[in-house]
Amino acid sequence: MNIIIDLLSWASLMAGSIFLIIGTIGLIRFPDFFTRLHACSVVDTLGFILIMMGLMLQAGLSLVTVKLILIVIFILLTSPTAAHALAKAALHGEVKPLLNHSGE
Amino acid sequence: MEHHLVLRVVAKLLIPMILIFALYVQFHGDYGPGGGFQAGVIFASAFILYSLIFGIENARSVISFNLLRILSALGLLLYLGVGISALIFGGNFLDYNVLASNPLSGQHIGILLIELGVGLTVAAVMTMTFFVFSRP
Amino acid sequence: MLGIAIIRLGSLFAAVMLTGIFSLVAAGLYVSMDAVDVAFTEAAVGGGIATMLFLSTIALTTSQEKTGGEVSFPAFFIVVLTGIVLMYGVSDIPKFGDSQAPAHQYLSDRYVNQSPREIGVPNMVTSILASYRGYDTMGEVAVIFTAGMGVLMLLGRGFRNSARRNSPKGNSPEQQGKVKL
Amino acid sequence: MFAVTTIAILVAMLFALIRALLGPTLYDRILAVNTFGTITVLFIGIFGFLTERPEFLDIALVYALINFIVTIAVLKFFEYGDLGRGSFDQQDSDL
Repeated sequence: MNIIIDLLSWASLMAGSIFLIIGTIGLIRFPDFFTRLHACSVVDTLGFILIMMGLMLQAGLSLVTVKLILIVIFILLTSPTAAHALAKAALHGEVKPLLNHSGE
Repeated sequence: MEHHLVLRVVAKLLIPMILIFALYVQFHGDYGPGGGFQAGVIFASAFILYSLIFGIENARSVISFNLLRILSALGLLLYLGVGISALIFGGNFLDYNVLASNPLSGQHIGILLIELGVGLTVAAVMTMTFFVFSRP
Repeated sequence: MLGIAIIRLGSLFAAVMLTGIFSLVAAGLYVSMDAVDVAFTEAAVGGGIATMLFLSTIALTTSQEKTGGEVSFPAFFIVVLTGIVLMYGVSDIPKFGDSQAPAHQYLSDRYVNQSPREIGVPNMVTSILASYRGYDTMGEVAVIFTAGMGVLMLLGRGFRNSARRNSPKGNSPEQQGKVKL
Repeated sequence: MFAVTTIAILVAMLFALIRALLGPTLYDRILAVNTFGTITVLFIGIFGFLTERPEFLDIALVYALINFIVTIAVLKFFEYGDLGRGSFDQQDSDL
């Protein structure tokens, strides 16, 4: 039983790390602001939730898990809101999306 | 920020959580990390978030400027008052052992009151500074 | 490296953003050194409040750094000399976690051993700050209070009747919005 | 296991830092700071488990909170030019 939980948490931690790295590589490599915002959402949702799930499996049922759940709820509320406000402000500002209709 | 509907709704959800968390930090400072100073800052940041999203005039109608001034002085006075009450009960200045029948609970009460004073002063001064700095 | 970038940037907005990141990194360092309370304070104050106060200061003043005149060489020399002296002084400070350091000889022994019995509060930082160092903390609170009063005296002139001063214009969009609401 | 994740988080922090230093527009920098804050929350959580002192999670919670407030403050500053503007003065078009 213990081994199963360890394996599960290991898998979710690894998957979360991979998503984290992928998201931040996208943050560097993508060409304009809005696509970078898109890449960041991978970090904020998938990477974050997977790593936190791994930690929760490790912690078991305790106060730590409650705090972790609180953090996850907090991030899930704030991070899309911040991204939304950011995109809106950028669109109001001078940044225009890099549109490519020709398909290159 | 009239048209930021998402922000307003999320802020309405978040601000009570932040205030509860600040109270937790304030009174849990004996057991975990935290204490008066940090709790005061978190408290102030809740008010700052409110005034960012709903406008500083509304924030000032929630918590008026005179109240902030009174609170900031009240925190320091609470601190001093604990010290002087220790004097009255027959100990040294800021010696909490005499505040209750046994020294340990006396220390507990003293530390709790003092952290409360620190938190009040810090929260009031931070909010006041923000109001003054970013007046429209 | 981050500090150099902060100095070199002409645009003050970007410098403020980098200052926020810098204080996050500093708090991470404190966490790895086990100084939980310091990291807590750094996260809350350095990352949050200080950034916001910087921003509102920029709003009150200008957003671009003024490029100064020519470099004064005596001043530069003095700064470099002081830096070298300070570096020399750092080599005399005991190593991090050294058990032979002067502060660990008798004081922290007493705190670590006696604090649970004398104070009865599990978090030792709180007990030291609030009980053993009560006078110092009182001084800090007084300093914060005085600083707030100083800011109020410098910037808060006419703050209370600013709303009344703005209102006779009547035609401002604020007034219209207020009526609508 | 935790060590591998910590290394991944540190690499991700480095990437976000590079974006914050490069950042052609200011919004890129804000985005990088926001992402950096999220990754820092993760880092503190992982580090608490690595050193087996899970009370670090309080700090992580404060980070998440402060990060959000700073992002909103910076955005409001860039959009309106100051922080104290009320909610009454918006006449421009909604999206």
